[in-house]
Amino acid sequence: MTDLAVALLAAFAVWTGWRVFRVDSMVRASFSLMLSFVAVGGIGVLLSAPYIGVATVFMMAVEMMVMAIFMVMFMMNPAGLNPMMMVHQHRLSIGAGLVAFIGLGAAVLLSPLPRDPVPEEAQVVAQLGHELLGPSMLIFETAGVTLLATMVGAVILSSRQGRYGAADEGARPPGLTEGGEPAGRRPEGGGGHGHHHHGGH
Amino acid sequence: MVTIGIIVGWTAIAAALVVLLAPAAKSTGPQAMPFLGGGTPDTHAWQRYHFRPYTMALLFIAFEMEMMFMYPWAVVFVSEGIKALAEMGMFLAILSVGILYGWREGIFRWQ
Amino acid sequence: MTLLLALAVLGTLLAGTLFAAVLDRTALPLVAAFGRQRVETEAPDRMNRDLAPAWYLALAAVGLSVVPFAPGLALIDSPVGIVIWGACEALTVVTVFLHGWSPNAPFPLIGAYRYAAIGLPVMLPSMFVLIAAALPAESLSLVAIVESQREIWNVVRQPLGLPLFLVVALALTLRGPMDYADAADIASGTSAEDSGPARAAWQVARLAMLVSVSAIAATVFLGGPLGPVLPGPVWLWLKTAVLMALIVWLGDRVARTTPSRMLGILWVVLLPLSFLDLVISGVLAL
Amino acid sequence: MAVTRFGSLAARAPVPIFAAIGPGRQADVERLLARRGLRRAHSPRDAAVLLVSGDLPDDMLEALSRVHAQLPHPRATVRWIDETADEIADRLRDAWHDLCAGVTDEEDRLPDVPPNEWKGVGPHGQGGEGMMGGTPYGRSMAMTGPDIRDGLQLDRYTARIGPFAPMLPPGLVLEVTLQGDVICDATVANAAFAQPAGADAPELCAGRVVRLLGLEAAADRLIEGKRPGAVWLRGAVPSGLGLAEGTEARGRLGAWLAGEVVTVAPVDLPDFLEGAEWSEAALLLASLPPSAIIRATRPTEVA
Repeated sequence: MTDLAVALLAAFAVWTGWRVFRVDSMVRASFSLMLSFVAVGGIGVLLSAPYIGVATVFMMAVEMMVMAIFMVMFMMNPAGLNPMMMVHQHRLSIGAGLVAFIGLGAAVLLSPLPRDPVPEEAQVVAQLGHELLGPSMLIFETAGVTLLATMVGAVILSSRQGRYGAADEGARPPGLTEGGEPAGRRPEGGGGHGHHHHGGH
Repeated sequence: MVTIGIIVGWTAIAAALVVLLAPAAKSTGPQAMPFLGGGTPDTHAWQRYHFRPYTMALLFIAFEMEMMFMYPWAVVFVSEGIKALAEMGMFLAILSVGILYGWREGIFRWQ
Repeated sequence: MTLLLALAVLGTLLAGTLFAAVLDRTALPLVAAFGRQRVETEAPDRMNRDLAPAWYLALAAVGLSVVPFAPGLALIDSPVGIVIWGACEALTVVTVFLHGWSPNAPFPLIGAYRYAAIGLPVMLPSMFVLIAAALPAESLSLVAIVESQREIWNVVRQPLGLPLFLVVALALTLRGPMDYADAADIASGTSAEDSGPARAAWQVARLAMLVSVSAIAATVFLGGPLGPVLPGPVWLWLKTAVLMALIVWLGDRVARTTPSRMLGILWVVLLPLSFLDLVISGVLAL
Repeated sequence: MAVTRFGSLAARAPVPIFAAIGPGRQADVERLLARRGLRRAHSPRDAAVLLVSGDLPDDMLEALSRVHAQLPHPRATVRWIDETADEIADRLRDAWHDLCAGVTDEEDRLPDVPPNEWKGVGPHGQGGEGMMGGTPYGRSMAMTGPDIRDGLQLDRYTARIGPFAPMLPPGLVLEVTLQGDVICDATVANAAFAQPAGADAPELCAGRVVRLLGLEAAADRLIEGKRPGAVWLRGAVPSGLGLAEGTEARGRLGAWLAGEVVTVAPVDLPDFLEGAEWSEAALLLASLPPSAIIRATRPTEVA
């Protein structure tokens, strides 16, 4: 019974994962991916890892929400009003996908998996907590510092207005060739066309 | 197993209910226009939408990630005692630095 | 037993939604809306438009399913009950966003993005206060959290917990000061293009979510089914009803500020308050 | 039988009304819709009865037809010319009862055509070339432009909002260009309708702001001359918003709540609105008395 449920959820995860590349709308693509992860979280719950499973659903809901926001923000034709192709480099990506699938599948099938089921009364969440506060404490605290670095980096890279004025003041896009003319749009509004250059300040 | 069944069950019932109760109706061209108080739009509303607090969203993701460590921590808090308190205090202090920094840079405003 | 509990959840959701409609004085307008035409907007995202109210309703039902109706008796008796509820909160943000995105119209779109900006950080105080409630219970299960309140309710143990959770409840049910999705300055926002049965379905889902979030608050802070003389479910219903009335009353009485200002308040005022709540709860639990 | 019972139950609901307010009738309509048994809908999608008040200029009739078409079926129109408020309230109720009984309905006044021809042209039939080209479903897609706050090159959404937009003064048509919900560019495409001095009454002005703060019931209580029974009214309006002649929006709301009439000299509206977020812009417009808005949008009449 559980095996059947796992198989169904896995099939659903693969199908929604495939839909990500078949829909035109960035919002649909993001939330298809979310559904795929939700199914994977369900598998986690069935495999007696309730915390990891539900946390996957929780995290992916939040992350795919943010991903949808950024996808719509920066992609052309974000709602797919005109039909379009969601993938680049077809053959290469299909090949890479197949290689990854076969590799991971082989790893799962060939590695010796434990056969004994987790006992009903096992306190898996408490065990995870003791692990975090015991042997894995260093990893846990390192994660804190890494996340701090992530926060600071994200703020520096994406925020324009800061304490010291606009971030792009005096900035100049990189050239197409080394030392060449700056490419693209200048912050003062050059218009992005190749033909009316005026040196960046 | 039961949990998954219940969740799938509720979802299926809700979806069936809503789809059955709310059949879509045909609308004429003027009726389908988005409501702008009698005004007209130039383009489709779907656009590369400028989400103003985008830096906040990135900071939020990092913070949310950290919160996931707190659930297992909460379970063993009483049995681990003062060690758990100290460790989580340190962890939260590190992350609070990130929030303070973001606040100083003004990222909780509409950019 | 499971079937009985499923019926209890369904019955509570139906009766609670009806009670919420009476509190909100929207029962008759909802009935009237069902008899009207459902307008279709220009080039909408039909699938998401149809499914958004369904997801909202389903999340309310799942949220209510983790609530124990009597000590030790919940439909979803999971060791990670509050994480399941947290996932419901996160998915609610997705649902409201999809509701605003799908009609392809400007005011719903603005409402959707505003709600994403406010709804995401609102989850942080919610997680903090629920974790603070899990500390004395030494478990993430709502059944265990109820058991830990036999001597003293969490509303006394962590005085900041319930007020902070009420803010979350207002945001999840799109009400009053936290209703950034359906505000008046954007012509009722994500609902601006909804008419007829679709509008009614969304409003019903919103009321159903009010039942769930109140039941969760009653369980986590007011001891849920615990109480003298009366049987457990009755205590739960009473406490839930009181909290529903409180949330509706707050929604009608507290003004809403602009979204950008609320974003600052969330991070700079409410988040440190929830830190403080966790510290108080942690020190008391030791 | 079931249908009639359903209809009679629905008929007991408050009448959902969308108000198209014309010249001189703002105060009357606002007082009327604060009555019990009548409900002001924020969007025509939520309404069944369209209340058209006052003598609308001819160039506003197309906009009126558009709003009329946006009401779901069955729908009715009630015109308010010179009846008393009681008579109009009765007529609104009668119209709603007829709608619930399924007796009446109104057809669109505009032809059923898409905004642009598009079908069958281009590789996907979208009416043009490329991923962003053409007019799919009859409309083109928004194009990029620099933002006024952070300079990002994202899409600009241009639309004319009004004259019957519930969050704007009646008659005012704003042509705005939005990026996200920030106004990058605003011009007044049509001036606000003239209103008599009665529209400047403190309780009405306070009611308008309070409605935007999400307190429908409190706004109705204010208009009826009662206490609002709500907290954080002044505090919810951001400080520094709508500075005109030394008073700001928050201060003006305070004066109105205290029952004082506020007069403000005309302001430069586009200058006021550019760079504001949409919620701030709506609050700002509601925080100016109608007389100030009317003079601000009609510069020729002031001179």
